[in-house]
Amino acid sequence: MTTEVTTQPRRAAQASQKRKFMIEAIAVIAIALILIVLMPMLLTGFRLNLLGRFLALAIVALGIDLIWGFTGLLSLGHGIFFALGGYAFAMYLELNTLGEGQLPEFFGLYGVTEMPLFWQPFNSFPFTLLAIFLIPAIVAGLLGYLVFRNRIRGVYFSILTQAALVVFFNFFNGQQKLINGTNGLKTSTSMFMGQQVGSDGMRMFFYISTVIALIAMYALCRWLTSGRFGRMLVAIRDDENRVRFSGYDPTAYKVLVFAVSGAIAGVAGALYTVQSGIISPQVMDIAFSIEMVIWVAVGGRATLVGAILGAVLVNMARSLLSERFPDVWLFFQGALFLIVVTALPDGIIGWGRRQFGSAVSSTLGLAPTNLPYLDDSPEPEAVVETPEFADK
Amino acid sequence: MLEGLIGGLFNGISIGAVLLIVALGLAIVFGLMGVINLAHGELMMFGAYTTFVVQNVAKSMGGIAPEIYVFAALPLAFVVSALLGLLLERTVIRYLYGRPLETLLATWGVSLILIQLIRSISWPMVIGLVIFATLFLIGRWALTRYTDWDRISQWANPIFLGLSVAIAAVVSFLVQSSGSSQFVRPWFGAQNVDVTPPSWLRGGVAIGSALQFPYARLFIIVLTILCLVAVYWFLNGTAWGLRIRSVTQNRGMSACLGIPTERVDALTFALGSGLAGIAGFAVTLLGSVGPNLGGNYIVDAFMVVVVGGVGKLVGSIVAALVIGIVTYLVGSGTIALILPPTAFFQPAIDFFNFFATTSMAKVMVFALIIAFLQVRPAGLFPPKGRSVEL
Amino acid sequence: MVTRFNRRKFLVYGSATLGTSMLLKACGGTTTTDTGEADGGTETAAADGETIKVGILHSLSGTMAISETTVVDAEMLAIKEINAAGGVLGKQIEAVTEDGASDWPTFAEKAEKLIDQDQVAVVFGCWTSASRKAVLPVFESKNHMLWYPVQYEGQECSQNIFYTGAAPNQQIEPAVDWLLENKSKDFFLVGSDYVFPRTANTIIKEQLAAKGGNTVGEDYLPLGNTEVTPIITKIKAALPDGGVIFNSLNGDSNVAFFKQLQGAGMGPDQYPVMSVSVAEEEVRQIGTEFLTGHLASWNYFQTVETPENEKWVADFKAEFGDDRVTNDPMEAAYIMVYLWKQAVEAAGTTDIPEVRTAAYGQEMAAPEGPVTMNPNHHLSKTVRIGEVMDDGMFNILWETDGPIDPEPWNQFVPDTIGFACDWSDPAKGGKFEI
Amino acid sequence: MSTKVLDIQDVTVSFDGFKAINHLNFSMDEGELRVIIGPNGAGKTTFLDVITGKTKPTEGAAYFKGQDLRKFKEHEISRLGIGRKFQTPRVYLNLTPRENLDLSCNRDKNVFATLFKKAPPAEKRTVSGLLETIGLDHKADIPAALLSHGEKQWLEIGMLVAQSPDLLLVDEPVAGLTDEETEQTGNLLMSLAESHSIVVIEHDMEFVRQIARQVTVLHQGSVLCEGTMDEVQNDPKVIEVYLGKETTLTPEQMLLLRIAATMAWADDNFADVQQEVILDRLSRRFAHNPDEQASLRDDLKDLLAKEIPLEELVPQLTTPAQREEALMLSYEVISANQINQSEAVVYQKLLTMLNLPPDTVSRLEAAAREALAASN
Repeated sequence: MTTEVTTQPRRAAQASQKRKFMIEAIAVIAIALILIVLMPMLLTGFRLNLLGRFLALAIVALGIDLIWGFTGLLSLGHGIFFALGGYAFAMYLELNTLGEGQLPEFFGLYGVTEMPLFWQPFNSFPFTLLAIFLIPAIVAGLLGYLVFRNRIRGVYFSILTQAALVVFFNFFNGQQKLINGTNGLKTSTSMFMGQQVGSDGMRMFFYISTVIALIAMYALCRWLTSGRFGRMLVAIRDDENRVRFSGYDPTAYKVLVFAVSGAIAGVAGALYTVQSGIISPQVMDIAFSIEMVIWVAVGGRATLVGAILGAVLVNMARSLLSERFPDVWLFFQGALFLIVVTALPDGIIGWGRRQFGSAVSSTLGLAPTNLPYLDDSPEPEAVVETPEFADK
Repeated sequence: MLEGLIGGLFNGISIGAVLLIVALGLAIVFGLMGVINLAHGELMMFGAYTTFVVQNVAKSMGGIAPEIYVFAALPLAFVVSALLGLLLERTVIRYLYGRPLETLLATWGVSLILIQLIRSISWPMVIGLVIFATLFLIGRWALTRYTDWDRISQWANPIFLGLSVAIAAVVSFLVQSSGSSQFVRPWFGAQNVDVTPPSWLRGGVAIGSALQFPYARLFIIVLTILCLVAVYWFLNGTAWGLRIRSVTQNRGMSACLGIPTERVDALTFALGSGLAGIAGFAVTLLGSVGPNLGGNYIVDAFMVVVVGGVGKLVGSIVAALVIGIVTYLVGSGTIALILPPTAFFQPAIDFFNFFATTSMAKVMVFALIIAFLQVRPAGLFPPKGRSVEL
Repeated sequence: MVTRFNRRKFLVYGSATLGTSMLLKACGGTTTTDTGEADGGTETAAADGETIKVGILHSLSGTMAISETTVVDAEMLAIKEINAAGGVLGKQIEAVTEDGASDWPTFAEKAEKLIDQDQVAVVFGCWTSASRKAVLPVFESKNHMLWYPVQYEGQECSQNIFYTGAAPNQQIEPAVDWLLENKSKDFFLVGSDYVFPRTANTIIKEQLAAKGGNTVGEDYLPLGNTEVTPIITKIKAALPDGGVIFNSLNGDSNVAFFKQLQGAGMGPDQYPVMSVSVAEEEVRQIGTEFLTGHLASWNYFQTVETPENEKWVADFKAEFGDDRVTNDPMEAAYIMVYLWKQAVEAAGTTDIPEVRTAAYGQEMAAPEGPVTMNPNHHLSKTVRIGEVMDDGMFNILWETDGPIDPEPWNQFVPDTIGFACDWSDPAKGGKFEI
Repeated sequence: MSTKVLDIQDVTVSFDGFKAINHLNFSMDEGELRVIIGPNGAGKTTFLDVITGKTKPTEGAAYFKGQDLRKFKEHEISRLGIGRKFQTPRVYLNLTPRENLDLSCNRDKNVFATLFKKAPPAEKRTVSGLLETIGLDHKADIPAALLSHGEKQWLEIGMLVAQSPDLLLVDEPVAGLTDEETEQTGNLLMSLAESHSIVVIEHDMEFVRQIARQVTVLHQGSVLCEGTMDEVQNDPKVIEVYLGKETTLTPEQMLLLRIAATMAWADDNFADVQQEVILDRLSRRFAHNPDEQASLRDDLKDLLAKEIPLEELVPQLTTPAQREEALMLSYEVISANQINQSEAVVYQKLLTMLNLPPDTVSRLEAAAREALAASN
């Protein structure tokens, strides 16, 4: 870490900030245009659909980045929120396809003759739209409140979210009669706005929706992480006690940011579901939720672009690698975890910044960036502390 | 009624004993070193596969060997897993001390590699690995000795790594395509393998008319107790145990006092891993042995550690037994049976019957754990003192 | 053509420096694949038209890999044999294998890839019902064809799938009848917590109710769970004096279940277990010590005495090693390749609609005995009940006189009584009232 | 009588039976600057924990301006007007000093206010002013992780002031600072004391002397005595506590022991005979009767440290006598068994670092050889 002291006056810094914002906005719009206009021309339907799914996964990566990269809470349970969003949308589609008074087909298999109560509201599209955000947010908020209230954090939080994931998996998997258990809900033959979800037109629609949602979520996260609130998140990550003794209640902040992160995952789940054609308890597999974390780590935590980049790249690699060498994928993925943790803690973005950062920013006329992802505990005293509740 | 009670207690304890023996190594590694070892399950798997290999050797020897192979398998499972753990600690974990979240991710990566390793390990692959290791290590050694290593390490390291991998991969590929099918076949493959306990562990001792305690369960309970005693003795009665405890308390001070902390770390991790090996051996008596063996146990084991509180063995013991008994009572529907079948209790009975399947019992147990943590956020036996309170 | 060269180079470098080049390839791949060229990575793909590509879609990794890899072996053996005998329509068959990774959305993704990108003529694949249900919409929306080799719960009859495993009336129902007659009237149902056991048990309960048996209890274990103590307690409480345990557990749980059943002192004389997911391969993994005397119901056992079976078992062992065994899903997978080949040859083309029509009525002398493809896309098959012997093989206790016709819509479940399926008649289709 | 700003009434805090604070009574007036001293484990930090709500008293109560602090959570106590600086500097490393101060300065600490409201210009001015006060205006926009230890300490004090509390609790503000920085910190605290009530916990007696008007001495969880610095220093109870009989080892002994042990470890082989020499010489040197010698030997034996770099140890030897002693002991240790290559190298290093005249060295070496011969 080089100490690059910038002594420039504040005004220049502000100008640089403004300019940075402009450049960023232009870049986002340019990328959106490339994704929406150029990609469909370049890619086959199959590949475009894949890209759409990856972008949906990139949205969940944004959520993970918010809670982990910025706030320092490693959630291994985002599969829950992803699934909740997916199920909410799939339930609506299932009902939307049916005629008046009909029941979804699978109910017949288990001898259910009356629609369970909780299915009823999903007849309404506005409700579903809200539910995609709100149900994951509420579940996350509640879980977060119960956990954070007791100052359970660090690895304890991770383990508990993982356990919650297992529980939700068991619940969804076991409740055949309510939500079709292991089989999950299919969406590709369902109707949406008068068209089949799996049809080419609808796919294009969902692809574009995903791009737009991604940009919207990016903007949301950008807004959250800049300004005082964002600094607060970083402060909580750096030193929660200090935050508390400065008069803030970190629990409220953490609950809010966890809920937002859950809602983002819910949106991702809904968009992923319609593009992959099925939502099943499998998305609450332990491995899947840990993978989400590694996307963020590969891209570079605490950088929103990194989260998106990581999600898309890792999934692309997975898709292609497992097509060609199915055996190798696990080795590759395992190695990825190791490399990111040991050799590339700042991910691709951090590495890129270190290599080319100054060159890029000087071309763009920006102040040099010097923001390595500093370790949670760079102080030698803090390194020996016991991990859990311990905090000297 | 009494029989039911004893039976229930025994079954709960036997579930708890399995949880405990699985969680024991985890509790040591987590409690003493602050390392979240998600590869613990895979270390168990290696213990189980060691048992499988020992069993096959015993079977081929014939005679009395298949009846007593467990006594060879047990220490070997310990040793194999401990060595693997040692390797893991030396190559990965030691760079990550004090960063539990990083250890969590890294060990998850390790677990993926281990799972795929056990699936696809074969002679060509072993040859490849050995070639890689030799080339890389010898090359590095030669370079460091005869060149100005510091100057060239920047570019030489990756090149050397790439070169060794490439040569190893090519050789391994050539062997793969030229060898006889028997030779190139994976050793274990993706299938589950069959580990059969010796006949004396297969039956059960009958008590009364309706009760039978399976020998395998009794054996595991005894094994768990022995492990506990051994661990307790090791930590509290030996010089190395003292060192481990002192490093846990204060690493910096211990180092100043001449305790080789690195060796202590390696030893502790190896001990935890070895216990995973023993747990792996134990579960072969009950369940299947396959590449995915570890994943079935790891989350439950972590729950035990969390509920028990970090760094206290007694916490883990109590937590494992309580979780075991609750799981059993809920899962087998005993609670619903105990309640008197009157109208007053009917809602409660319906409620418990809803949870009286193995899947739903897990849901219930987790809800209880969350509720418990509201009261005791630091577990049953939280470490006390100024330094640990927020 | 530039892209071809790059692809090659990538393969070479790929093995050396996996990390980065894979990522590069990923980027390269996505932008160039729409040339529609062969993507199988094999030599023969070069000259288009000389081979017929077929897709093999099973889990090569994940929990289901254990079972599904054996089926892949059987399919590859059939393809190899067909190729050695001159191929189909004078062309060699080229298999494109994809890994479903035990993950249902991945199955759907890979199915789409096989159809759109590799342009395969047919897909052989899937094991779990969930994976089949996941790919079903893909095959239906693209009007493509899947051959599915595993016994399943029925209640489905898609125009785009051919089912070569047993429907419930070709496995579960005869087994229940046989048990009622020969063992006991009291049944405890144990299954893994997913769709096949749940549906199978629904059928069994209806059947028992109709035929005078009792369902004394049922319980489900999460996939992969090995703690079966609570279930064993429940069985003991529900069947204090013995009775039949009808077992549709899958994979790992079976091992734990049988090991601990024996530990609890519940032997086959008092508590015979009838399994519908335990075949020769599983017997090996569980250990014969725990299984001897227990029962299984299948259409095929390795011990079936037909000349076709003797030849097949010998060929299989020659190919994959002496210690390998054959079982029902493998046999179903093996014959489905042949049945498809027959249909293609009868149709004279690989075009899906023609092949589909030509498949109806195709007969074959299979290892399990004669089989016939019905217009309801299921096979007529012989049903057998076997008892596990010390050597891990099955002693066939009973078998039907001839092949039983399949009933995809179950005739015990109230919702589907009186329904059938016939795709040869457009008026009838997938579900019509008789 | 005016309300006390802080009033601790008969507070006890016990961890598993161990009483970190034992029936402590303490009070201070508005505007007072109070220094609390006491040996390690006296309960100083726990005392602050009780005030800030980090630890709840097992018995007794703490009042801030008449409000019972037991009823509040940490962040609420902070909002009441109590600010705390930790022992090690606790600042947000990934934020810049400006952002650090901005967060502390924020008046409305509610989640949604933080999210939606912009910082008012008045707060921005306060932050700029503070940056100047703590001398970090030229480093205001780099991550705080890049600041020096002293700068971090100052930043944390700045954050404390930004909160504009009525009572400041400052835990060891000058630990690890240079003399100059220490003095500046003292001045800073003095100037703050004009408008705030302050409690300072400190070890550094020089520093205490600089700032203290009123001193409280804690020992084993209760107040030992209170008074001005001079009163306290001459109080026999305090002397006893500070020079207490419990610890038999002095820093000087420790230093010698460590140097000797490092020499013995030089060849990675700590021979028994080397240990014998160290224990023998040191116990005889520092204890006078056989009983004391034996007990000292036991104490020493547990402390044979492995290789602490000589670079850290040697500069701590202040007097020539100590240096000579260290040299002689080291020579004895390495000559106790065969001197080998690596031991010789380390010994040469020690020699250069000690920088003793050559004739002294040879004299000491001779003496050492004699001593060894005598003991054999």
